[in-house]
Amino acid sequence: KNARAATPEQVRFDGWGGVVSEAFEKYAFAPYTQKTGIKVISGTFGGADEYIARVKAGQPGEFNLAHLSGVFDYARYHGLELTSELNEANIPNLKNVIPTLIDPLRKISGGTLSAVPYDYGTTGIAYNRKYISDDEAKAKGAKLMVDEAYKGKIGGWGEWKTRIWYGALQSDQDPNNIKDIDAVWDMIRSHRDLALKYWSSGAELMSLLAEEEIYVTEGWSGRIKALQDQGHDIGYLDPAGGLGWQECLFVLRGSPMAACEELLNFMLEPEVAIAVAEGQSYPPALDPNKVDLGKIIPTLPAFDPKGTLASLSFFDPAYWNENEADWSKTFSRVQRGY
Amino acid sequence: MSGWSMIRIATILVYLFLFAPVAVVILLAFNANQFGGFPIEGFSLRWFEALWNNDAIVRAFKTSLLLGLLTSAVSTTLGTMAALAMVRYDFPGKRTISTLLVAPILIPEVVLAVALLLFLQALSMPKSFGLLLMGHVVFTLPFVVLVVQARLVSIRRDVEEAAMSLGATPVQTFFEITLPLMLPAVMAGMLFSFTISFDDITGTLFWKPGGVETVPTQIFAMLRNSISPEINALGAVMVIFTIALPLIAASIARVMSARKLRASNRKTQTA
Amino acid sequence: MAADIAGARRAPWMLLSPSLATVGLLLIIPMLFIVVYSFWLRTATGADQVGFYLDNWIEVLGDRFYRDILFQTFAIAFYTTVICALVGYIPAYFVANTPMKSKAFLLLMLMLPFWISYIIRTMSWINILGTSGALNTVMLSIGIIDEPIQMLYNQTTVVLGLVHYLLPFMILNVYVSLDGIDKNLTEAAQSLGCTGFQAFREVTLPLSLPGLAAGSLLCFVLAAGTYITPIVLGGPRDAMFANLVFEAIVTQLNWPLGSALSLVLLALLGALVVIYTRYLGIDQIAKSFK
Amino acid sequence: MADTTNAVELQNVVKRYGEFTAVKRMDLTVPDNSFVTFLGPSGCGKTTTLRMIAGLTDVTEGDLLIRGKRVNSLPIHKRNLGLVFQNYALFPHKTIFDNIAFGLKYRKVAKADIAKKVTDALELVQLPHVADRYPNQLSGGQQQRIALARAIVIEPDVLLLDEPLSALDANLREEMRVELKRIQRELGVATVFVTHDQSEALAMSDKLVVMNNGIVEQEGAPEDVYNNPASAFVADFLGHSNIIAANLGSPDAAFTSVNLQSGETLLTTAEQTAKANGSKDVRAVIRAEKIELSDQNSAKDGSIAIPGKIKTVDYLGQQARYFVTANGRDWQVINPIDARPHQEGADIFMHIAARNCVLLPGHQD
Amino acid sequence: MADTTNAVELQNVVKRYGEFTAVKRMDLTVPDNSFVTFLGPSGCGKTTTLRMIAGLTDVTEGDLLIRGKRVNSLPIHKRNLGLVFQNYALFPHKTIFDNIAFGLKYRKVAKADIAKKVTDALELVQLPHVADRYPNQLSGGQQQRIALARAIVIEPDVLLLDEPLSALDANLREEMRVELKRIQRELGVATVFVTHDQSEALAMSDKLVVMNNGIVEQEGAPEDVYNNPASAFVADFLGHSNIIAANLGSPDAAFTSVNLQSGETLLTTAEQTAKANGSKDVRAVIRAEKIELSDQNSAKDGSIAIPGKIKTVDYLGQQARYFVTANGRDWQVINPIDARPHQEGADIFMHIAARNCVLLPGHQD
Ligand SMILES: Nc1ncnc2c1ncn2[C@@H]1O[C@H](COP(=O)(O)OP(=O)(O)OP(=O)(O)O)[C@@H](O)[C@H]1O
Ligand SMILES: Nc1ncnc2c1ncn2[C@@H]1O[C@H](COP(=O)(O)OP(=O)(O)OP(=O)(O)O)[C@@H](O)[C@H]1O
Ligand SMILES: NCCCCNCCCN
Ligand SMILES: [Mg+2]
Ligand SMILES: [Mg+2]
Repeated sequence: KNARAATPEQVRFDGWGGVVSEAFEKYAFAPYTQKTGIKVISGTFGGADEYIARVKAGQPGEFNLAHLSGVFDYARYHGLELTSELNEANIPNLKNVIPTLIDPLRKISGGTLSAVPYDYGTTGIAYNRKYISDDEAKAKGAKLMVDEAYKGKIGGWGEWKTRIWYGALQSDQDPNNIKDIDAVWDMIRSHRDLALKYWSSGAELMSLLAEEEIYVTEGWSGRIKALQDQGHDIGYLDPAGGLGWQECLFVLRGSPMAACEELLNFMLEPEVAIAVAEGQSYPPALDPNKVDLGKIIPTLPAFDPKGTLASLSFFDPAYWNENEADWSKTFSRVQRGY
Repeated sequence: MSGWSMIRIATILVYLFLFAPVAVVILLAFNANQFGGFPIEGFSLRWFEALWNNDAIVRAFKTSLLLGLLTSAVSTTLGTMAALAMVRYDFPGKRTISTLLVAPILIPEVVLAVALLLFLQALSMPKSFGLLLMGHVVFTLPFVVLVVQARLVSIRRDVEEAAMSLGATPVQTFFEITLPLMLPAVMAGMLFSFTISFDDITGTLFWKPGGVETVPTQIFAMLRNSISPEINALGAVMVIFTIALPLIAASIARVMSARKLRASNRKTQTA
Repeated sequence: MAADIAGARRAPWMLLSPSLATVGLLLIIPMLFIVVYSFWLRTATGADQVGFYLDNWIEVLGDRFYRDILFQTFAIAFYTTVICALVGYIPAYFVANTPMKSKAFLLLMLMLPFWISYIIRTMSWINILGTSGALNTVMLSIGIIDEPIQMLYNQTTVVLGLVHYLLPFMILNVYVSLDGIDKNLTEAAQSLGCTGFQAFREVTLPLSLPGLAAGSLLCFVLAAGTYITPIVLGGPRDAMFANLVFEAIVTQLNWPLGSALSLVLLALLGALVVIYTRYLGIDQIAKSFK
Repeated sequence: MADTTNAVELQNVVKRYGEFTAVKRMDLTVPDNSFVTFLGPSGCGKTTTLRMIAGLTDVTEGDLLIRGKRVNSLPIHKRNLGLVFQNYALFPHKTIFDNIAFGLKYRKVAKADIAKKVTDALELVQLPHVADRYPNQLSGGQQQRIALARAIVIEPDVLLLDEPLSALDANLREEMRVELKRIQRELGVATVFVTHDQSEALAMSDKLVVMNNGIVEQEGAPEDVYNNPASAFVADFLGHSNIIAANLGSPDAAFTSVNLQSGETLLTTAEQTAKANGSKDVRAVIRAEKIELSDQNSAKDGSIAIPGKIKTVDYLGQQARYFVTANGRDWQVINPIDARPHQEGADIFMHIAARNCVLLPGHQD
Repeated sequence: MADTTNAVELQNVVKRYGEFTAVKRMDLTVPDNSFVTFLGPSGCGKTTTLRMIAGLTDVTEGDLLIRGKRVNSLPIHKRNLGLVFQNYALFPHKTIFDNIAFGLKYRKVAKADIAKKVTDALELVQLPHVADRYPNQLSGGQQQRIALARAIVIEPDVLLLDEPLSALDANLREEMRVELKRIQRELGVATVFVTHDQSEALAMSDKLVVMNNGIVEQEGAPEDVYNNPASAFVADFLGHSNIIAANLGSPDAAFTSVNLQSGETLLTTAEQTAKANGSKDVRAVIRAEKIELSDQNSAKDGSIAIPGKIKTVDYLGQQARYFVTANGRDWQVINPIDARPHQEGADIFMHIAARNCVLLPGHQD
């Protein structure tokens, strides 16, 4: 049945396009192929959801590696029995990775790993300094996004998890332990009515802020950094209980493990990981205590020089997965005015 | 003002409306900033240079072009045949088939995409460029069928009959008489299928085999990290080509015919 | 009616078989999977629960939420179609009555926007209509307005984006039909006392109906099936039915529900096509030609 | 095997359009090498019959034979026909040259020969200079001639011509008719010709088929049909006839008297009397152009003079048509004009020779 | 202000299609209430002229006046014209009823009246039962009649008819012609009529316009034009003429002798002789139907008999056409058939009366 199982001559890698895949191709895949003779077929996707739908509709072994988002997705793949078991002995560079990023993965898949963490970032609050001062942002925190004063100038990511997370923060609850979900929905409704736009991609997020269509939104740390670098006066704030996330290199069940493991190890080589990180403006998952990350990485937003990521909160995969079916569907309605 | 000049003005306005986003994209392709919006702050060719050096986009562009051309060739052929059957013959079940031929655009593409993959899964058939092509053919087919049908009904039957009475087989009659007379519709069908294929995202995302990217999927994947104006530059290059090629061709033709005319004038003068 | 009497029985089927095979193999059979799927259930992990459950159908048919969105979708598709027809007819008419040489060029120009990827094209409206977009910039600078007008992210911009996307389809369809009309007929109408416009209404317009109908059908169906335009140009609430299908299938990985939803959309649009073939379709129109 | 000397044969052919029967029962033969003309009122089924022969319209019932073979379902392009459509059906997107060359191309004629043949055909229809034009740049009559040229140039087995000369002026029409006849003889091609011009039909045909209402009323040699119409319809349709109910008197040595309902008595020949089959109840048919008008009664043996008054005169160039009132009845008379036509209101004598008084049964139709 | 008794007037009108001049210089009047017929060979510019009057084709040069007003750029719908197109131009998407009702609707006729008028019009063209059909369900002649009905029903100021009867059989055509004439008289509508049927032209017209090659060759009352053709073209085009170069002899008391190049001598009248203006160099025009054939020489005073041999005979129903060879020259003769036509090969005398020998100047065209 493994009609499309990768032969040892090639593995398939899917990831985000643009600068990320350029960096991957140039610093990882090409040298890897040169070294091992194994070709890396590189594909792209527009989002994690779309990718999982394609995997589900695909055939066993068709997809091998992917640059996936967050711990939550790792849990989803595990739930769909798509996880594999990495032989960590073949990935010596894993030792350089921040342990706090590895542990949640291990916990989900019962001790073994199906992925290696690769980069991380935060989804904080981005605001236009022309209209909103740093002080005001700091004072209002997540509630800045439900401030009537900015009606019509507010944005937000149209993704249910992020919306609920911020809804929880705005209703003063712990996102990983919501007591009053109705209060969260109400907050989401308030935000919906004040918002001009739910954005759906980094490109949109950047253009909305850059063109001053909106003054405040939550945003991905790397994208905001890119805006700041282009000279836009955008402030960025990780509020109390700020939302962190990581991205990992995931190996799907049915893949040629040895070849994949070798590729993962190769990609965790510091120079490779750093080059990719600089390309996408998100810090690598490498532990700054063990590896010299150079000059640029430490300037990236969300970068934790301690390598513990203690100040950040992550989606609790068990908690969110348990509510996924219900909440994602409810959000779909709430978004449309129900 | 005469009715005709009002129509002309209205037409110009509609074309301007159609071109507005194109113009914006082209302007931004020359913008030095990645996010500038208006007013544009600096002029630069860096995105064109970047485009030139961006193998991935260039490769995706070639794939899209090939896919679009093949799709339009196959789809226009099949669609024209089907339209011919629908208009020129009476047979049982015509209405059902008519609906069936339009069905591909009635189903949300993502559903069609998944459904087809499920079918392949059941057959254990790998994805391939051929599948992608046929997928595009399926959902461009209705465009061709509809537009060709609409034209075909107004083509007089008796000229076809005349051709056959002169010994042309139905097939020859089609190529000599019917096809030329419905050429505008066939060209329209080709344009439709080409552009729809060239522009498709959802179906392509699901059907493309490993390593194959089209311009839209490439762009879609780039969205997370903000689209690079290289894409704008690509659009600009294509638009300029599209406008320039026919103009160049026309002016070459004009020069040629002028030369021929002059030559023949000379001949008559000396004669 | 049939020219090739011997082949008259077989000929249509030979002509149709490639299309029918393609549609049958790549659409009908796959859609049977979707029909089957609509009776399954989604499990907590996103896997599928095989069986025969009516839950999805009960939810889809019984819940006002879906009905409302469906209504809104059809309303948007309807506005889009009407605007496309009104706005598209004039250039189609112009092109049809233009000398041969410029005709080809004008038609080619219609396809120009398609070189710019759909997403980019749609997003570029932000550069035109946005608060710092071209339109506001111009209006500010010539003093028509004092501060930027908020034009984006509502149902109107969704329709605008759709009109922009679908207009070429309408124009081309109408053009193709207009181009085939015998000029003698409008002359005859005028000789009987019609003004140019009345002759248009009595002769040209009805004889171009095949193209107008085909174009309208395309516009309506494509508009009703769209999901990217509302995401890019709509406000938080603006959604169309295809967004729900997309979300069910892709975001929620709830294929059974997505299947049921898409079958509903298919049934409704299919009904529209049946009406089209019956009252506006080729059979109806072909009667008066030949 | 059927009679192979017939190029075309229709046996009990019926054509229905939905509920409407356009051709009711058509029995008809087109002998090899012959020139057959269909004549009949507008809408009687001429075009429909032609189209069935051509294979453009399905035969609802009955058999259609070409050279003795049933061809009901033989596709048109295999029938080697030359066809001129009532409305020309030129290819609008092809030049006149290409229109005419079309059939030759499919007969694998060499390029050079095609050019020659097309040029000849254009000469034939007197349009040598229009080769490069498009059909819409020609006048109606010019288009019709091109349609004729296109059908003739392929030298078909059967030539089907649906009013191919209707848009031409009399002179040109006559020339074309001569050419057509010459071609038909030279090629020995069986030809079916539809026309509304009776003199054309009479002058050209080997066989005349008079149709009415989807059936054949009479067929035969032109003179036969003209002189011995089988029905009042034919009598009236071919030329103008005065048809009057009458009683047959007792036969004389040479002539029989015919007592018209209107009171006058005419004479007729023994040959005609025989047609009455002993019945007294007949109709007398007297052609308008067989009545001689003159100021004086100059009736000779075997001829009768009826006095009357001229009611109206129509000037027709070489002829004039008169309506003459006699005994309260209007007679139609067509006479050549000698010096000048007779005047309205003039008293006049209508001379009718016995041989010009044709009889029909009394209540035939 | 121009002469208002003219419904239509063309002054030096020219029409060019690119390099081709379809109408060279057209001077023409259509008097109020008159019936004017255009006659001319195929492609001579009849349709083009009609279309210019209708306002369907731009006038390249010159002035077009309707009721004395220059209307070169008046839109067609303001001209209140009834127009029958050579190719009918029925609306394919409308029923026959709606086709005919069309013009009435735009004249704000009440619904009930429309129904009545359309029904009447259908009766008039003898197609009362086709109201609900579509044009493509009618035969050619039926479509043509509908086109006629559609143009007539609106009772226009000017009726422009481009071969409106060409697809009809002789009888129907005659009836239509009578109806048409009646309507024209009743409405007093100026009518321009294009036909290829000479007897139609001669019978119907108040004024006949013979065109050739984009110009008017002759216009006038039908009999005038027929009897006194102004040019060889007209003489030959209207009917069939034998046109022979000749020398005028010295005038006799009553007649003048005309010495034909072929050797024979004819007689002509003083009236004709006057036309020669003293020149001896003339052409003699003798109409084919004005030559009387008979077995014997029965020449009377003022008539000449030329002996000849019948070369061919065409049977035309009531008439026959003969080619008679005399002195090595072929004469065309059309004679009514009495009992039976003269036979091929027969020796015969051609009798030509002096009044039938029309003279034209020697080198006019
Ligand atoms: N669009 C055109 N371009 C060039 N020549 C044309 C065009 N239309 C007509 N002509 C030419 O103009 C001349 C006059 O045409 P017109 O239709 O007036 O002739 P007509 O007298 O009506 O002839 P017919 O009796 O055959 O209908 C013809 O020689 C024709 O070939
Ligand atoms: N498609 C159709 N549906 C219904 N009736 C039709 C159709 N086509 C022709 N007819 C009818 O069939 C009859 C015969 O038509 P046909 O065209 O054979 O007449 P025709 O003898 O050629 O007449 P014409 O001399 O006027 O051309 C007519 O009464 C016509 O109205
Ligand atoms: N759902 C958790 C947040 C994941 C954010 N990833 C967005 C892409 C930028 N790396
Ligand atoms: Mg006919
Ligand atoms: Mg004409």
